[in-house]
Amino acid sequence: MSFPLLTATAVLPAIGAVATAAVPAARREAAKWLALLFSLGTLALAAAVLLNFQPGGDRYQLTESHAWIPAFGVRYELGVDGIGVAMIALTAVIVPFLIGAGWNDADPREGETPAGRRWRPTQGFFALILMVQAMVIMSFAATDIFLFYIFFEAMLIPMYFLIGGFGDRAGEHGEERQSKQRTYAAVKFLLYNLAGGLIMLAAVVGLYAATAGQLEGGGTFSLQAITEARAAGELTFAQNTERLLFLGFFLAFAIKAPLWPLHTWLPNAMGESTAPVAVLITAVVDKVGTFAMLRFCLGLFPEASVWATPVVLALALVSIVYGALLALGQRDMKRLIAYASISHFGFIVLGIFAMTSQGQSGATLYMVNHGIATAVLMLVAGFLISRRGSRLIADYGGVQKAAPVLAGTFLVGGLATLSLPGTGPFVSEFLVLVGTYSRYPVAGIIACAGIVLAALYVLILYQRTMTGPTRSTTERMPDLRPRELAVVGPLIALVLFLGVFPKPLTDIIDPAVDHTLSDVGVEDPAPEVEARP
Amino acid sequence: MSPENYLHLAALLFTIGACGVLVRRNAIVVFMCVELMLNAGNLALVAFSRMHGNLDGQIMAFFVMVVAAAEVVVGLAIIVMLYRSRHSASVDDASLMKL
Amino acid sequence: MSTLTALAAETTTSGGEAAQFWILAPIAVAGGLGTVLMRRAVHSALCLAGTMVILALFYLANGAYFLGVVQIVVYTGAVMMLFLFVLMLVGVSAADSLKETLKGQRLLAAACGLGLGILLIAGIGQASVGSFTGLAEANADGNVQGLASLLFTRYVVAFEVTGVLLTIAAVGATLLTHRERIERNKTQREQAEERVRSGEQLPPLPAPGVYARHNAVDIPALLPDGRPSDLSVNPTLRERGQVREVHRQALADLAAIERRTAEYQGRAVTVTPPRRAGDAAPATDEGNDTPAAEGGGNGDHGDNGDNGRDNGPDAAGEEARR
Amino acid sequence: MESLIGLLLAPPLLGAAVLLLGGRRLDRVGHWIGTALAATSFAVAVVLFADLLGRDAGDRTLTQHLYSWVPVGGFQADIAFRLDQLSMTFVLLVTSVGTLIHLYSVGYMEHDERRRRFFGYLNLFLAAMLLLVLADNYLLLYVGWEGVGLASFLLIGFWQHKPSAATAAKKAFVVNRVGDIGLAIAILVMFTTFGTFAFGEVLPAAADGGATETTMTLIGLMLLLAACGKSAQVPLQSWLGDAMEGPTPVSALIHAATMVTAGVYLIVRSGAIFEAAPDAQTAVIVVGAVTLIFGAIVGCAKDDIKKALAGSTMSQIGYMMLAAGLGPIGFVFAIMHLVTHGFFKAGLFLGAGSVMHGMNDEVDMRRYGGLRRYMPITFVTFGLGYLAIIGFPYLSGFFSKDEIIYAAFGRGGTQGWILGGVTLLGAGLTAYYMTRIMILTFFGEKRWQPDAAGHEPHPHESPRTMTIPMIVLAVGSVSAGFLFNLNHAFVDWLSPVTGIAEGDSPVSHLTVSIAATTVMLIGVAIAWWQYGRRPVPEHAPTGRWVTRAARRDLLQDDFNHAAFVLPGNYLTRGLVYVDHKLVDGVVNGTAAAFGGLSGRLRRVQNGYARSYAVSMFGGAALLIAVTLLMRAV
Repeated sequence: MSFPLLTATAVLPAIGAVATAAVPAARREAAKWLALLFSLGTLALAAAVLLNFQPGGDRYQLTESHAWIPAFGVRYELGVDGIGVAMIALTAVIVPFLIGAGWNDADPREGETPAGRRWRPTQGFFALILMVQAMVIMSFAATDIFLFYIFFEAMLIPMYFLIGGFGDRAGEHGEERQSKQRTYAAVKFLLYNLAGGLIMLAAVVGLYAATAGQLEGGGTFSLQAITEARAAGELTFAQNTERLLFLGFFLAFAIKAPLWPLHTWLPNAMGESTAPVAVLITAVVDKVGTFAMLRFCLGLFPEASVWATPVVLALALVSIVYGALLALGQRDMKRLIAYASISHFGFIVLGIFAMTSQGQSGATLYMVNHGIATAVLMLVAGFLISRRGSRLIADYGGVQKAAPVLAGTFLVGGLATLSLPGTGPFVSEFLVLVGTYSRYPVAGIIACAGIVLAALYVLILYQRTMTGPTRSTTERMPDLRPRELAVVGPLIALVLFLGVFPKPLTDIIDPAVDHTLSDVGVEDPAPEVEARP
Repeated sequence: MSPENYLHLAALLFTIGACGVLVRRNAIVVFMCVELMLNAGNLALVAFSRMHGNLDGQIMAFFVMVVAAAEVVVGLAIIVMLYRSRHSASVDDASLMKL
Repeated sequence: MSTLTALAAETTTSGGEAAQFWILAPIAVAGGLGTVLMRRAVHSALCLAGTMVILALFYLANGAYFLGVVQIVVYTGAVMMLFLFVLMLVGVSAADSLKETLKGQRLLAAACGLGLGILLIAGIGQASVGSFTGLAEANADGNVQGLASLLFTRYVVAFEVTGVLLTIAAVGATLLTHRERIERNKTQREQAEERVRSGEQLPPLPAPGVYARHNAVDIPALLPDGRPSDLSVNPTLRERGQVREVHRQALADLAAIERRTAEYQGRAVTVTPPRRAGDAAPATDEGNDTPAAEGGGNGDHGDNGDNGRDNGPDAAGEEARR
Repeated sequence: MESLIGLLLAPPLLGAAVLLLGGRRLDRVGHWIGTALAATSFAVAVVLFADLLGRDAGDRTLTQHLYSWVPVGGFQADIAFRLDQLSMTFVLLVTSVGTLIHLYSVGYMEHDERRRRFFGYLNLFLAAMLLLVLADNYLLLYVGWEGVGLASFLLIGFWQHKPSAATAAKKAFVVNRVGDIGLAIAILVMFTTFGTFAFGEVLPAAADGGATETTMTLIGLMLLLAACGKSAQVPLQSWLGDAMEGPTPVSALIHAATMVTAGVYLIVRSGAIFEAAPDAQTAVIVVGAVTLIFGAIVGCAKDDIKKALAGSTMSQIGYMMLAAGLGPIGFVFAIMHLVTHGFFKAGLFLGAGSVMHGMNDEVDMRRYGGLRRYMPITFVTFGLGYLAIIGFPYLSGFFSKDEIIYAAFGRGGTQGWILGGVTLLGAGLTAYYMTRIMILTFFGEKRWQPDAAGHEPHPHESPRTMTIPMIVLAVGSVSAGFLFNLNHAFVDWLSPVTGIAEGDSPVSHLTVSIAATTVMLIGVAIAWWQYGRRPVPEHAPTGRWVTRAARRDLLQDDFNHAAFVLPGNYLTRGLVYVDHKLVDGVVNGTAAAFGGLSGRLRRVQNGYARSYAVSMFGGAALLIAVTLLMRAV
């Protein structure tokens, strides 16, 4: 029995959450440092996971398995493949920066006096973020479907409070209206995801029933057990059963991801919450959806996945183009970034369901890169918003003159978002395109439209906010503070590094993708002409 | 004389009691109507006992009585409490069950 | 009684039992209806008691001697008396208005009752209710012995549990009705200070009765201007609508005294016979019920109470000035 | 020697990093750091050039494999460089002109407080451009391709406080992106077809003819689309004119000498693919010919000196594209014209910058006039560039352009005559608009106007840092063509890479030269007739519809606006509405329906115990009814 590394990685932030929440109201700063410390500890553990993972080794590594609810075959089973490692690493990397970025976001506002000794918004904010992190890591590590489901759903609760409880300061519409919209966004987020989760629960139960009827040892929720049983022919699903179960899982993930037309909660949620929370949503929590498509939808229901591919690809393409077009039409910069994310999630889903190794590796890389790139853009946007107190693009202009570093980081974030070569997202986007084109040429070409539209919405955003003559409101805008620079700088370095040298990641991801593809039983299409070297 | 007569009578009394519960507003009267319903049930049990020729029905009726007695004790105590705090024994003095 | 028991003991039903049933059953039904329809709770309780006694007879007729006796002793004797005690404790609104306040409640209740009755009777009709087997065999060792042997063998657990239930009920009832004193009693000084601070009623409440001609507690005292003081009667009586009106003659006497005094002192007559709410009604016992029965009793008295309270501080103030 | 290739890239990359991240501390020396690093790169290029010259003609391809970049399954992208004669030519052009323009910028940007950043961007551009021409595979080329686009974006929008500059920068990037899609799709098709996108594998495979012609045509057309975007060819030409909002050194380096010619590089580099796709080749020729005339017409009508020169650039690149489309007959001459054009157009732009420098940044040529006496060096260098571009005999333009015209005739048949005619017409137009610029700027009377702030211009010669690059470039403009044609040096140098072919031209070299010179003289004469004889009106005459359209860039923006921007705006707005009302509306509607329903149902819960009792009894009755019914059934 070796050290349960994965459990430790997931539990440490949870402990951190409890510890942070327990800090007395007056010791706000201590709570922040404590949260940062725990998130850095998690980062260290995640690094240990990364180092202990052998790319060429078993499919699932660092596994842990204990009986949990024997009556229903529920086990506490953890294990990571290359994809899971990448996602855990992403989560562990992002969260410390979010804590740094949101350092003062949840402090009591000017004029607000603490309502009592128990009133501790700062502590709550950081505790909730750490809680979400713990649950997300658990979802990435769980190989028992029931275990996964629990954390998949449970993370809604802290997210709900993060969205509904903490917003930008002094918006353009006044505090009351903003709080109303925030509540609306939080409820919408919760309802959407709960609806998806309930459908998934039905599918989870259905899956158990299907396995219980066929396997000798009774029903099981273990991903590995089911995959192996299917491979050995001990377990077969009727065609309709498999399709229904697939739809149940897929719908939940498509809401979380989010895929058109189930996307409308994302702009609200990202628009109303503070920038770090918005990043948490799009960069970390939503990734559970696409990750789960790759791991569960494809792993459990290969035939149904192939059956659903045309529709899913169509939805992904619509998401790409539709999200980008809507991003163009936004007046609120956070909503713009949210719609851009919808477009990017379209790319990720496209890559997953293209069923090629390039597509799926690209999609996995895309999840990582999109997380980091959006974090840069969104966090800088958050810094900008905190200076002016407005999310409307039209309220800015000429920031570049007053705050060149802020503008520069914003531009880098934007360029990464539009997948400029040299930044991480380019590699992943191109891999997705290659993977898609080699099997579905038309889809690949339509997806290319996303490239141009991305350039349009990013550059229009940059032009309207950063360039032009300075205004009275932006004239004296302070440039990035050291804390903010310390948050954005490493993220930018990471984006550039992954753009120039993504090999360490692809080496980890590749074998996992190959396993997934062999689960589904497809191979990469061979080139038409054998090139002579 | 067939058991049906007793059963019909029990049914009739039960229905009357039920209507009373629904119609009356004085908590005590409502309570009395509940008692009437219980008694109707007891009558049916006793009749069944005779019908089947064993005493289980009577045992059941006995338990009903005991429980009814307990219920009366607690119920009346509650009514007294209610009256003390609200100065009324009307069951719909206020829509108390609504938040 | 012995004939009845003898009848019931037979395995076949006799014509006597049928006669008994057809005589008593309508009375039982009438009692049930009375319970529901009587306006006064006391009457309802009496009707119910009657029904219960008849049911006890039916128990006896059905060979349930023990239950029959228990029904009379415990149910009719103890439980119904408990009801009556509580009624005396609580029953201020002695009569229930039969006016329905909830929209459609009566209709729904009727529909429910009718539906339930029809269904029950249909159910009985559908069930294969045979004839009586008779309890001769079961009651061979005596009804009480038979019950006891069952109760202490097969149903012993349930019996013990009901015992526990009864104990809990008794303790619960004591607990519910017992008022826990959370804070210490107020001292007289504190009470006095509180009363002054609230400024509602500083002096003692006025005593009932008019000019010592009556000392009955149900007659309100008259204020200097001739109006009856509501503070002078017990509020419970007022709630019940059992307050006696001041007799017209007394008021006329008062007015006459005032007039004579005025004439004697040689000043203008200021006091006119005061108007009263109850002027039109005869001041008799029967008449006292009327306002309460109209359902507006509470409200009317409440208004009067307010007047009285309004007068209170004035009077107190005057007294203080003197 | 191979390891030196990476060293070409390193200095400008380092420079960009240091200058952009260095902060204010480097403000005082930043420009010199940038220039020195560019010069270092040039020095490395010269060393490598000498090394290549020392090798056999067939052994002049150096490759350097740095590391594996994106290895995913069959998809193997490497960071690898390839230095052959073609890339070497570009490297020399880019580093030499680049260094000169760095030097020029030291003077030109002297008063700009953000000069350090400007040099950072310039270095970034150099690095990206070198990456573009040194890449060993299409994907790495794509990195450079977008990299120069980024640098171009940053430099066009360098004066960000001007909304017009910011808009122009955005426009350039977006239009370029449209072209970039072409390159992306071309790579996708290549990978699907050949399983690779390295030059060394794709090009031989394309030459083998393994793939269908449709595939090759698709690749070719997509590469052409990319080239159109980068090289401002019709239909993606609209950004170049606006790009003149950038500082003039930028216009000289990026939008005249180097970046915009990347399209030509791409097509020449992919020669094997186009050889296998004749239809795509024809498309290249058509695009080149159309742009040649289009740019020239625009150049004739503009009063803004930089925009007139931008039109000229488009037109000249049209020449190169046309030549590149002709296949091996034209490849070498396309590149030769590219290099000579790089020299003289850069010189012309620097001259224009020098003029603007002296004239308070005035760009309207109608407010110049008679400047030759105030700026003698500028006048001479600009004049030499002018002579070179119009193809004055034995100056560089003469050689390269005549060869292209000759190759165009060599296409043979009707096509040959048409193309020959178009190229000749282009030569005439070039002479016309260049003469017009020359006369308006340096001859005639003073038409100076005070600027917006009321300052009278005091034209003066520019500082040494600016004149030296101009002189060097003028020398290059004059001598390059002659040197290249000495012993067919340039043809021999390049042909091992690009191949060479002789067309069956219906006309001789001499005829072409005479015809071209004649047409050129006619153009000059007409321009002198219009502008040299009488004073130039201060405000442009309304002119005929052609002139008016040409002033508006032949309505290209109006077309784009009507065809893409407006529908796009409506589409976007419509979709926002749809998203809010329809997609979200369905959800909100469902929510509202449930809310309404529960609002109704809530009334049932009125809080009266007796109402609840009714429902309980009703429920009980219902249960009994159901039980009875079940039994009855």
